[in-house]
Amino acid sequence: MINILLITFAISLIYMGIANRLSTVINILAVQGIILFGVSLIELIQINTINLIFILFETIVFKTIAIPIFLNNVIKKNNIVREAEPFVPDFASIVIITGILLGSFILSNIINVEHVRKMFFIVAISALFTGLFIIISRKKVVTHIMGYLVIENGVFILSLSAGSTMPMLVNTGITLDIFVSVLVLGIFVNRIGNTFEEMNVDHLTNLKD
Amino acid sequence: MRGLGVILIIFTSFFFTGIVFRTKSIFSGRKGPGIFQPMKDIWRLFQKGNVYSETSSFIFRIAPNIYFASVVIALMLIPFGDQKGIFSFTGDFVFFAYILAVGKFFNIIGALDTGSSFEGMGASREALYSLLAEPAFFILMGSFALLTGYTSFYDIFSSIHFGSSISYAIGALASFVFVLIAMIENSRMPVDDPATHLELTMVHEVMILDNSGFDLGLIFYATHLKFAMYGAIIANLFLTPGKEWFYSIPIFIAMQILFAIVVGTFESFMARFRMSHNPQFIFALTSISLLIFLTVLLIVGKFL
Amino acid sequence: MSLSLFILFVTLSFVLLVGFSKESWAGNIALVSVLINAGTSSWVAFNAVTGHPYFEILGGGSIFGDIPIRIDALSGWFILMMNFTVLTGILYGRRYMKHYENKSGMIPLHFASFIINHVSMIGIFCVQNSLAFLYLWEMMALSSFILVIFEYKKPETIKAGINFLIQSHICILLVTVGLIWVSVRTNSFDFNAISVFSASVNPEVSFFLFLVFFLGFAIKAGFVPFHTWLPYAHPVAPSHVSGVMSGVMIKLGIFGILRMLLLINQNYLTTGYFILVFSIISGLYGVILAIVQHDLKKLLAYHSIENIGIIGMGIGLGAIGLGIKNPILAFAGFAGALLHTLNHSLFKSLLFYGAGTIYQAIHTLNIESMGGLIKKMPQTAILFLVAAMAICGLPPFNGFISEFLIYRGFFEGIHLDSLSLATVLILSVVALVLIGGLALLCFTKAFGIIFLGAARSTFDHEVHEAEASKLFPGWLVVLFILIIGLFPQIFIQLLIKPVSLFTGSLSNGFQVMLLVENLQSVSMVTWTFILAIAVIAAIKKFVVRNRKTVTSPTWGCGYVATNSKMQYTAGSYVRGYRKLIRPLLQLNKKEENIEGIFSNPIVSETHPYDKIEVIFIDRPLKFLNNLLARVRFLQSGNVRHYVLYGVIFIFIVVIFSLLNDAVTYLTKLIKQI
Amino acid sequence: MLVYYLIISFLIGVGTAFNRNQTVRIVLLALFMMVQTSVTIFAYLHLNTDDLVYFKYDALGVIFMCVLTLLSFTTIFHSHIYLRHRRDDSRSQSLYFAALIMLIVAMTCAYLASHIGLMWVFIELTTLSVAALIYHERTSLALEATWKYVFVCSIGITITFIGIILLSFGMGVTVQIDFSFKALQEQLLLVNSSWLKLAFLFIIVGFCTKMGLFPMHTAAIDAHTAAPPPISAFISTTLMNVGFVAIFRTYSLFANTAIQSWMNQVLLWCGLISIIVSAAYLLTVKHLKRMSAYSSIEHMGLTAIGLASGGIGYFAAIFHMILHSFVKASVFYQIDQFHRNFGTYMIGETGNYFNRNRAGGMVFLLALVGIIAMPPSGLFVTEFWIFKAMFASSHFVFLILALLFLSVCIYILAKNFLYILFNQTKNLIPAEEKTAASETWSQYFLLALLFYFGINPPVQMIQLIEEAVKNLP
Repeated sequence: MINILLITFAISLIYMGIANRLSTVINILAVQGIILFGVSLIELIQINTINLIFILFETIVFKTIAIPIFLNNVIKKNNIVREAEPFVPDFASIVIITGILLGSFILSNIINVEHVRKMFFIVAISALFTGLFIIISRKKVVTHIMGYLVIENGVFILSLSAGSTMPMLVNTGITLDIFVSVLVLGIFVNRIGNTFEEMNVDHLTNLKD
Repeated sequence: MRGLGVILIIFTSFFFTGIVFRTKSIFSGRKGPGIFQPMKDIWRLFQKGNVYSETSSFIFRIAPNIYFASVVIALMLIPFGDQKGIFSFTGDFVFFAYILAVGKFFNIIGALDTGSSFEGMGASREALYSLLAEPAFFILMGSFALLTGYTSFYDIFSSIHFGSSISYAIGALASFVFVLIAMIENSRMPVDDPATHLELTMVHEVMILDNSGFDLGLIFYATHLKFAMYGAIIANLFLTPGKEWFYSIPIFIAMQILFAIVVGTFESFMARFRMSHNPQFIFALTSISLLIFLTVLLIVGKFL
Repeated sequence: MSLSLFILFVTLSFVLLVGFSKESWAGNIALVSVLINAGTSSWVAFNAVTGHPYFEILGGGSIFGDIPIRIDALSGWFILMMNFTVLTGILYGRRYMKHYENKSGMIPLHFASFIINHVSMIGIFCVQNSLAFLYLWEMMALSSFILVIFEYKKPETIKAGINFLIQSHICILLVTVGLIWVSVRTNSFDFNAISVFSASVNPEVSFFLFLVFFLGFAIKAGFVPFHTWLPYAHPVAPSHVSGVMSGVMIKLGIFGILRMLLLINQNYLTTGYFILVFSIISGLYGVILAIVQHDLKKLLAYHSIENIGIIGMGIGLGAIGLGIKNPILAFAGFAGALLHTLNHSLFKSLLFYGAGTIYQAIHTLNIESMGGLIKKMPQTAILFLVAAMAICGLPPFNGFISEFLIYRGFFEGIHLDSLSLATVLILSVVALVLIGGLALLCFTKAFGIIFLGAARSTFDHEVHEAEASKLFPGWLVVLFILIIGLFPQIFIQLLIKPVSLFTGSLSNGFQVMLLVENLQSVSMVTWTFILAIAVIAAIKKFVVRNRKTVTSPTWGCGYVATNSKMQYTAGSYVRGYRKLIRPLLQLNKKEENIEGIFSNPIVSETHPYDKIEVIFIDRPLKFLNNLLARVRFLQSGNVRHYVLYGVIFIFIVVIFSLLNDAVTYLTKLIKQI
Repeated sequence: MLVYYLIISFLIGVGTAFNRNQTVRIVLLALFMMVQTSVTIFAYLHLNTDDLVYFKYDALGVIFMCVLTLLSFTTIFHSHIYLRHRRDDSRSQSLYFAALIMLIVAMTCAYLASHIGLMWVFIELTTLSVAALIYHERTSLALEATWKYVFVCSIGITITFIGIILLSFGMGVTVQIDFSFKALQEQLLLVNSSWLKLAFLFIIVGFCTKMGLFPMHTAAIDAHTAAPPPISAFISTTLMNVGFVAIFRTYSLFANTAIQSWMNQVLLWCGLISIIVSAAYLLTVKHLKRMSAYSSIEHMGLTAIGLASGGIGYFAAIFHMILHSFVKASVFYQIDQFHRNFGTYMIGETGNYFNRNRAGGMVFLLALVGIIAMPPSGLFVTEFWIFKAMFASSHFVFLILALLFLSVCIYILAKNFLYILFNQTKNLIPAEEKTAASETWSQYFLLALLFYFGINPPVQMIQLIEEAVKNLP
């Protein structure tokens, strides 16, 4: 069951690579949130309700509902053009993401650690690098946030695969941090929208030597 | 008896230059002046009053005195055979060179003091040539020090004894170098032609264009003394020690006269170099004296 | 109250006092402070020189630990020398600075750093704790940097100042490396640890250690090729500062070298040869470049390099003497070096004071535009003449004595040991002679063109002699120059203790007496010389007493309309020489050709530039700059790249460590096979 | 104690955020500083005691806490001057100070956190809170800088988190792992070294964003450029200290494992490249704040090298950070006045500052001495120790290269500062209002501390530092 979920997650990553509409990307993020909820639910079924509530909070409320809505608002507010405007053509990005999947597969085979479930590891790593790839290959500022979120999802899965979790308090702190940082970033996207008429990272290269 | 050398040098200086002129004139088929003519000129100059340039300062007035004094002190250091000079101490030839340098220094700044467009020229040449000539003298003394193991005029000359043939070669070379040094120091042929009348080609003469009367006399006489002094040094090379003084005096005078004649011959058969050639020529002396040094090394057997 | 604490206290209070005082007062306050510090330290130093070394331990707290303060004869000698020059410096400087009052606002800072500079120099001579030593050294560098940039209104001043700062920093770095080396191996900061360490290792290592120190101190001392900061720093500094810098500060380098020579026991013969060769190059190169300089202070700066060379020759000779266990060589060498250190500090500071006086009289340092100053400022001229003759090493002045000692050593050594020694020594003799001759050429030029003849340019203001209080320090120096020149035997006896620190192992009582007698006779001849001059002058006066002396224009060889433009210039004076050494120089010429029969006025300039500077400073810097330019892609301003760097870094490190493991594994495998 | 501190300061922060009255604001700030000071003193008195489960008043934390408290006073003081001259409206002032208080609290907690996860949380919090401050001037440049800083720091902190997870991989137990430093120290001993290496690498690279070390130093530079000068002072002193504390804790965590020498290599390279990069950019930099930022990078590199060299290097590294905080803070405070005097940060368009503002000029002169580590600057001593440590650990090549490039840095710094102070070539318009000399007292105080600590540091500090480094090899 878990594996199916994780594979869907991986597919969502590929889909994200070719999704050339911001709204689709956001939707994919929401979907990933749901998937993560499922995964963590199965993982941590044995433990108490507080933990459950926390997971629910972390995945569904934040990742699936709050953040997508917020990002949609941001996009509407700055009436950003809907295209994702990648530097690289879709085909190339597909190839690259597949390459990332393959690479992480091989990597996990090289490193094989007994008590770390391979599937988790592969998906997590590929999520990390896909997120990085999205950050690097997309023009828009908003897409950077999305890439960041993908990375965060990857980290989430990675921590699941490690099995060991932080104490509840710390976990809450971490989640809050991530959420707040996304908010802050969003706010700054708004600012950027107000300052520069076109939401393009190439405007943000004045500070250099 | 220490003063004997000085007295003799002064004595020879009276006719030394005269002999040179005489030789020249004879070679050029003239009768020429008497050998005391130069001294007569100097005496005439002593009778005269001085003319000073209005640009010049007290430097110009004291320069000749110091020049002359330096030469006097220098010849006090020259030994005579196995007689010490009036002053004799270890490393006195260093003092010898430096005291002459003092004289030169004042000679030069005296020339510059007149602000003349020509005397500076002479001054610059004088400075350059003497600086180029110095090393030769020191290397020579160095090689003597190496040969004899002593470092003062007296000890060196009293302990040079020519044994092997090669040491004679040294003597010959050394005296040759000394002759040339003397020529340069007194700015004679082939470096400078005292008989020239074109300021642009003068070295020593052009420096004293503005000196007159007593000063000029001093300078001239200092030149003669210097000449005689170098003659004395050369003579010392051949005054074999241990001889009584009444043997060595004739040898000395003979050497001096010989030296003077040699100089005269040089001058009459040699043309003055072009100014631009002088430096090479003078520096050649240094290399010759280095050659001497090497030979000495050979003798004392350090080439092992 | 211990000496060091007292001096520190005095310094602190006076620095504060100067900092908050009126500009017109700063100079005098500084003078008082220098007097107190110099007085106390000189007292101790003099005892040390006469054989009663001073020792105290200053608690340096948690950072420095115990700071041993040892004033042995060597330190004593240097302290005495330094105090005198600093004293004359401040005496001169407080007058010199009057011209700048209420113009720059720098004066209190200037004098404060003068005091600090003085004290840190005292400290450097006697503190024997590595960290404290470095600390003081940097204080000295820093304060002298402040002193140098006094006339900050000129851009070249700042440029030279920075140059000076960096080069002295490089110097300190080398010394630091050396001291760290020792303190790591012995883990002690005391200087004695150095000798302990060098005793424990084999001679090659200790020679290398000495080399590190030598290079460090050589930068400060201005040995070629580390001299390049000197010709910039000296000209731009106020004259009393350049006097102190050139007279004393570069001697810190000499002191360092001597100290290390004392501490590090090694194969002295090799060291001697090494230093000797180094010094010969410095001496010759310095004077060779000095002659073509037409900026007076720059000329003097290059002469400092030359004199450092002479001092170095002395040290080298001494080291060789130690190497072949010949007391008289060693004694002559070290005595010559130490005495010349003192002499140079005397006449060089005097020359710089003269330069300063001239500068303030005519507001230029370009020799070509001077001339005939002897009539306007006779006293300055005499002072300058004395110093010039002294620096040429001419009797009856002090320069001759030290050079004579070194000559003595050389000639003594020629017939002693091996072929190599004889050859090296004769070559050094030639070098020393050439240096003397070149110096003569240079200073006849300097004195002749500056002071003699007719004025080469007209100044819009009245040129007049400096006030007495400004000339007084000069005369003070002249007094010492003459004393050393005329009574050398006294000073040689003062030198016995310091020198015997080096030659202590070899018994040298007898040789010392020998040298003393020798110098006695030298002084006798010198006296005779003076007497002779007097006599001749008297005779002349007597002879020409009732003849009329005419004054007329200079004989122009028939040309009557001579003017001051037709005089020989500095450039033309050294032209013949310049043609000879063309290959050694780098002359940046700017020449225009004359067109037409009646051509319009044309300008031709010739700027001598230092060839060694091109090779050792400019080119490497260029290379470094290009190298660094390669790195400047990082700050691209594009946030995507910023993220990437981290990832790439991780990858590279992982790959490298994997490769490393692989290599080690393979090597193991190969070992098994 | 800490819980009260958090609550009170939270309340004060909220108060400042919503209060619009100047006097009330000042009272609140005074109140906060009292709390901050008292908690600092409390921390020093209760050394090595736990608090609030995940916090511990250990020596390292306390040292930097003291520095932070000290600099908070000056920073708040200079922020007031800064805002007064900007004539900002009351609202933005309130936001500014609220964010400042939040930042100070976050940093304090980051110093004291004894749990790696919690430290992570608070470090991220510092990033978020400083963002508001960097963006205070509301210019497009400020916007860009803030965006970069927040984004890069978030990514970096994520990388760190990955590192932590990798650590737990290595431990291989699927049960709950105690991530507090103390517990980790024992657990790490049974982790295989390749995992350790990987984990260390990720964690360090993440924290480099805060400390401003290569490879993640880039965003910090931009942040310095755009932030208000007092905040730049904070960024390059206390905030970098946060990064240093994190790295130091990580280092001492791994120090006893098998990978120590490898770790040293990595840190050495980070440090050396940081120095080289800063030298390279100093050569071309025109912007005064950027220049100071690069010099901070250079000092961070030196500290990293000191840390990696071990021995006395540990001690020297901490000492260096402290002293560097003093001098750099005073420089940035002075830069504020400088900017008011000239209306620009561009070095090329200024000059003759020594005469335009004597007090400030002297600050720059002394600060120059301080930064280039010449006596009486205390940095001279620490650098000496660092070099000694390098020599002792026989990293000769690193030593030579470091010395070389440090000299380059010194040259440039001296050149630019002297240009600012003395250059006469520009004919500049005189400053509209004279800056009061009283504004420079705090800077002189900091410089005096720098110089005094170079000669005779207080015993307590020495003890604290020794305490902090005592269980390192």
